[in-house]
Amino acid sequence: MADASPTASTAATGTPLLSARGLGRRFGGLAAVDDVSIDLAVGQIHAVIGTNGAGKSTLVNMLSGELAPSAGSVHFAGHDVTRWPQPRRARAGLGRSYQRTTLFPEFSLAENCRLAAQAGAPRPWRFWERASADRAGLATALRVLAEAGLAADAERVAGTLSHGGKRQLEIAMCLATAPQALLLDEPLAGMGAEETGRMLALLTTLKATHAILLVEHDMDAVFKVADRVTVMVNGQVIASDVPERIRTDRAVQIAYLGDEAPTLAAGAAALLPEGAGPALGRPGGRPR
Amino acid sequence: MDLATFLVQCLNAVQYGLLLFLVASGLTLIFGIMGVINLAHGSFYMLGAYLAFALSPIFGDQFALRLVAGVVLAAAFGYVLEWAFFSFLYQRDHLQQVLLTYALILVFEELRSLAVGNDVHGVPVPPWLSGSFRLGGLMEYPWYRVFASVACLVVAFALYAVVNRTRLGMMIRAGASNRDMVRGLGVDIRRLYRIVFAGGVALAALAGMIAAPLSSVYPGMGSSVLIVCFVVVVIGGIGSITGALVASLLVGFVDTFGKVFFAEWSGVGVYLLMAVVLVWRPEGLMKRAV
Amino acid sequence: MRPTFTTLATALVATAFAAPAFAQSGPIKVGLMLPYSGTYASLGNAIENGFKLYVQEQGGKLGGREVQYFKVDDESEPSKATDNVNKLIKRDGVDVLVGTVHSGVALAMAKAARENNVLMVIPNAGADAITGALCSAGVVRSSFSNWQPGYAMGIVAGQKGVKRAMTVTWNYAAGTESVKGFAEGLEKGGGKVIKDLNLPFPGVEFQALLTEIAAQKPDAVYSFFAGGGAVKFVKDYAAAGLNKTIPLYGPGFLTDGTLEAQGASAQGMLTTLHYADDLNTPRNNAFRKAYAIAYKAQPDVYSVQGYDAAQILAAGLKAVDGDLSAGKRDALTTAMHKTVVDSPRGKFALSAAGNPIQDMYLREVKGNNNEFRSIAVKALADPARGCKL
Amino acid sequence: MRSDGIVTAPLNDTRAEVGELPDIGRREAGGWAVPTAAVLVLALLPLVLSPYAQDVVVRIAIYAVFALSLELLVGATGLVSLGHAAFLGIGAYAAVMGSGESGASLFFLVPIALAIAAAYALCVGLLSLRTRGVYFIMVTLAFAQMAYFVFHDTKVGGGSDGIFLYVKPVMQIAGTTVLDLANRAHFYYAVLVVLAATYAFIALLLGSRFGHALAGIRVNEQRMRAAGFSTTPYKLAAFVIAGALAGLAGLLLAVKDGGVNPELLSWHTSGEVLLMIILGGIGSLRGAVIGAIAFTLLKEACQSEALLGPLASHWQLTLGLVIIGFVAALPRGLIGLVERVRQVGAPRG
Repeated sequence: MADASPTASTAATGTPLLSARGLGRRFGGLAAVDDVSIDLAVGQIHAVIGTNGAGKSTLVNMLSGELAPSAGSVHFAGHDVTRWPQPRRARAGLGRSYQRTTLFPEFSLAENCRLAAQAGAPRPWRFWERASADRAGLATALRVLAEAGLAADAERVAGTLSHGGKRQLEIAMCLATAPQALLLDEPLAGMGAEETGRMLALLTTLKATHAILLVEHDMDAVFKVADRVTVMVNGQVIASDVPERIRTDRAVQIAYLGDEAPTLAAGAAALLPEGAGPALGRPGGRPR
Repeated sequence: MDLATFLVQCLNAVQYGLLLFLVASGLTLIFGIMGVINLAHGSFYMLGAYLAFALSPIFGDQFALRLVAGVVLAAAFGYVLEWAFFSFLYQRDHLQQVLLTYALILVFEELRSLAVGNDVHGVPVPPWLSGSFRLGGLMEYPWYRVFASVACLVVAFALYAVVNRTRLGMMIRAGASNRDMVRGLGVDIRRLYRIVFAGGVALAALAGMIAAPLSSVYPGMGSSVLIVCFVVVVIGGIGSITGALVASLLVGFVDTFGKVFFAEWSGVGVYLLMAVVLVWRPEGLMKRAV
Repeated sequence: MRPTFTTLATALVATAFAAPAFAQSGPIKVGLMLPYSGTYASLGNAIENGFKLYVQEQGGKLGGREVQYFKVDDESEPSKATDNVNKLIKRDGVDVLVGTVHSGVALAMAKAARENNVLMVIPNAGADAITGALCSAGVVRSSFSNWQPGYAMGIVAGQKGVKRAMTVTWNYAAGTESVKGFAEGLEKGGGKVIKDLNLPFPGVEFQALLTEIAAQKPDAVYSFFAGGGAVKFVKDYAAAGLNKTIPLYGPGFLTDGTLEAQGASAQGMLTTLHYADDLNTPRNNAFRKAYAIAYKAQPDVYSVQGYDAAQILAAGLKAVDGDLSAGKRDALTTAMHKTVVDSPRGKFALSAAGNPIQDMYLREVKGNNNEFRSIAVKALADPARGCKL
Repeated sequence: MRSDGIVTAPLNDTRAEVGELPDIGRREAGGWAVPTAAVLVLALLPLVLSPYAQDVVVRIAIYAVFALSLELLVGATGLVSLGHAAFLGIGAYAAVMGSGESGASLFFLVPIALAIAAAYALCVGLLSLRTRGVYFIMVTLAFAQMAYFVFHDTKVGGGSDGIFLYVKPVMQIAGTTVLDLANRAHFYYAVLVVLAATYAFIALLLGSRFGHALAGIRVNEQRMRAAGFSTTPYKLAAFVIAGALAGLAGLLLAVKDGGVNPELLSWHTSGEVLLMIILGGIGSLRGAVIGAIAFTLLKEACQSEALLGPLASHWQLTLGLVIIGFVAALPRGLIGLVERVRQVGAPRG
């Protein structure tokens, strides 16, 4: 049970684009993530749920390369990327968004995305060229903004966006780097109903062309869009399966609600306040 | 050099290193816990030395009393300073901290010169420590230096005990590794800061008071110590007492033997040491992996 | 908004520093560039007092003209020296520069004085080069060259039969020059320096060096330190018990103005300098009396140097009746070089390079005084190496 | 780095058409007009200024170049260095030692000064950029101190008295001297040109992709890495460029003073240049220039007996208190003040 059986998913949708095997990470004595294996494939939204401190964000950080795993390996698009630093993985097509919004508030939306796109073709030495003359970059920026439904606000300064808008911009910036796989850390955190709707629609359109990992607290949303759900508790995978069977999985219900659980979806959603973030490894918060 | 000389030099190195440690430990704690870079820390060393000078006529031969009084005064001063000045720095970025504490140095130096002038003053060694003993065939070694080393060691151990055995120490360690966590624990962070800062000032001042009879007191004695302490903190790893101790001793040895073997280049030695450590362990020798 | 600020600022600069027109009549403008802040502040004041004392004795006039003072704090900061000296030369348009204590600053001043053809009298800074390689007719010194006290002490050590000596000093020019002088004097007496020890300025961690001295067991040690360093070194030396077996020599600065702090550890030390407080000559006694009355303080060697700086200047101005015009320039400088200064330290003449040819006194520390013992070297002239004058 | 927040540039208004997007590189309102005007004013000043006043302007201009180089590091990249004086000093020493007894051509000296300063910056950068925040500040300080001791203690650079520049450098083209820095006017305009060029160069740099990447790193390095930027090379490049420009300022300073002294590398110099840029206003090139002016004048004021009487001899006290008050009250510097005034004057949508 504790071992997620990837074969199930791979059978469903071709070979996995990203596959992690036996990932583990210890902080001092405490194991934040322990022997987790997970697969992402194009055409599939793979949701990871779990209580606070279950190690979800730590897992994302290890997949994106922000955190070196103490054990296990990560393969992406046929390469062993376990030792690759984050920027290299990103350039290879592994994009991520952060749970805590991390934008460049003083730049325009378009500039936020253009900058992200620039990573693909930096050409930093051409200091005589104004960045605003980076046509290719701007084109990409406007395209992804359109995809994220922000085309109208291209000129706006990011800092002035609504919370939901910022979350959308996060996704747009991810897309600007032309990723094959998206690691989304609670993209719905703190969103209103209608904003959530828009975001979910976006995700479902994206999944056709991207492999998506979705870490999320909002159970309704998860069960609406996910093709596969992995449940983590105390850094370990206790279940990984299609949503229907997760719904009814005893172990999961006990883990979440103790015994005599009604249906998880409503209960868990009620039990877990929206935007409640895991305590471990806050991404974006830089250590000092 | 022969063995005897070598041993004596080692003794010198340790003695210098321990004194450095006293100043640097306060600095590293303040860095580690409040994340404040304090250029004015050297001034606290100077404060201690001048306190020793000012208090010696009052307490006469009551050396121990003099030390205690000095430490208390310094701690009080630190407590007030934190409340009046440094508590406003935590929310500022490092750049502003640098400038504000840099300005503080200027102010302290001038206040010093207004208060006691720019002359050099000696500070008497307590009679019961004034003697010295023969060291091999070479030279005499003053008891006071022995006392200084022992005192530093005692303080070092006391500090170690406080940090590793007490509840305050637990909070300090937690604070050094993860500030948010301490807030999470529902600790009155402001009070913790105030105490730690006062402690840091007291440590530096104590070092100054212990050093005063050896070094006498003179203008600008603070800033020369300060930069070496930075090196110590960088080598040892911010927030780590053990690291500060190890680094201080290392610096002590490099400095001592540098003077003997490469007189002209001795000034550069400690910085080369730092460079090596940076290549090898950028986070410092004792930095916990967080 | 912004352009107005920028222009306003520049305009401010412009008006703030517009240079006054040079005047031949009217008062003589004397620029005092001395340390008024920081470690050397007390020296700066002593020098200024000495200088002004002499001018007052002349009824406030030099060469028949009133004296107007301009002051700049040189901060003992060589990297700012050029800017500071330009305030006096270009902003205030002074006729004469007087300064300073710090050798590095004095070197920059001398350079500026040469380039702008301004007279300069140096009341302390001992850098050999000023009256050596960089000497010039318009620049004279009323104090000493670092070489002089060192050399004199070397002679004394030689006479005392020192064969193997060691030297200790900071890694800076004044120290190394003084040490060179000592070595030269010692070799005259058949001794030699077996090892030069030094440490970064202004470090005061001497134990390693003391241990090295103890290990080498020389006949004597010559050290050059000032201020806090001097105090600490003398104390550490005594604390290490070395003073019992190995005499510690040095230039007067090792024990001048620091005895209170050095206390017992300095007792009996021998130093050489061109002045001793208790020099029992009518001239010195008169000077000390006048100084004490004028400033309610005891004069020291620095006051004397300031006092003599004024004397040298006076001699020059007298020769040309205070006429500073270019035509009289040579007459003025020659007079300054030719004058025999009746100084509290004893009469002295100036060398061609403009450095005092003066007696060097051997002094011994008794209590809180440097007591005169004997004349170490009579009429000692600096070799002025590299000077074309 | 906790540099987020301070360095927020004024938000550009959104008048630009699509495609001509708001450009954080051009962080100054009014674009090139103001700097150009300032340069013209400076170019005309010698007509009205006394020689001394000209020297003061030159001095300020050189410090402005120095401050601009640091602004690239602190303001644009968010790297707070407390050791920038080292590069100034090294550039100065390179110039003086390069010209030796007989003087040398600027065609030789300028590249030398730039190259040596840049080389040292590269070494220091490689090591110090392995650290961040408080560490970075201390490490840069320590390495500057190391350079200080090399020049102060050893024979390398003439020891504590420094070295004189005996013959000021010239620039000859086809045998004819086109630029002789011994000549006041020549030097004045040479410095002016360097200042203008440095300003233009950095402004261009900040407007380029490179500059935008630096801005991104300053605001949120984590995000930049996630987007696929290897940030260290960018920071290193900024560090080296800043060092080289500081070296250029050093060369000018050496020529102006006719010599160098180790105190040029002392950490107080590093502290003062930091003061300049924060006085003027971090995150703005103009701020750096204004800061250089303001700081020089402020210090003059603190030291003038006319203004403060006996307190003048304790000018460090006044200066220290003024700085504390200033940083506390105006964290965004004079530029920030100007902006505030403007926003009050004409509130923008």
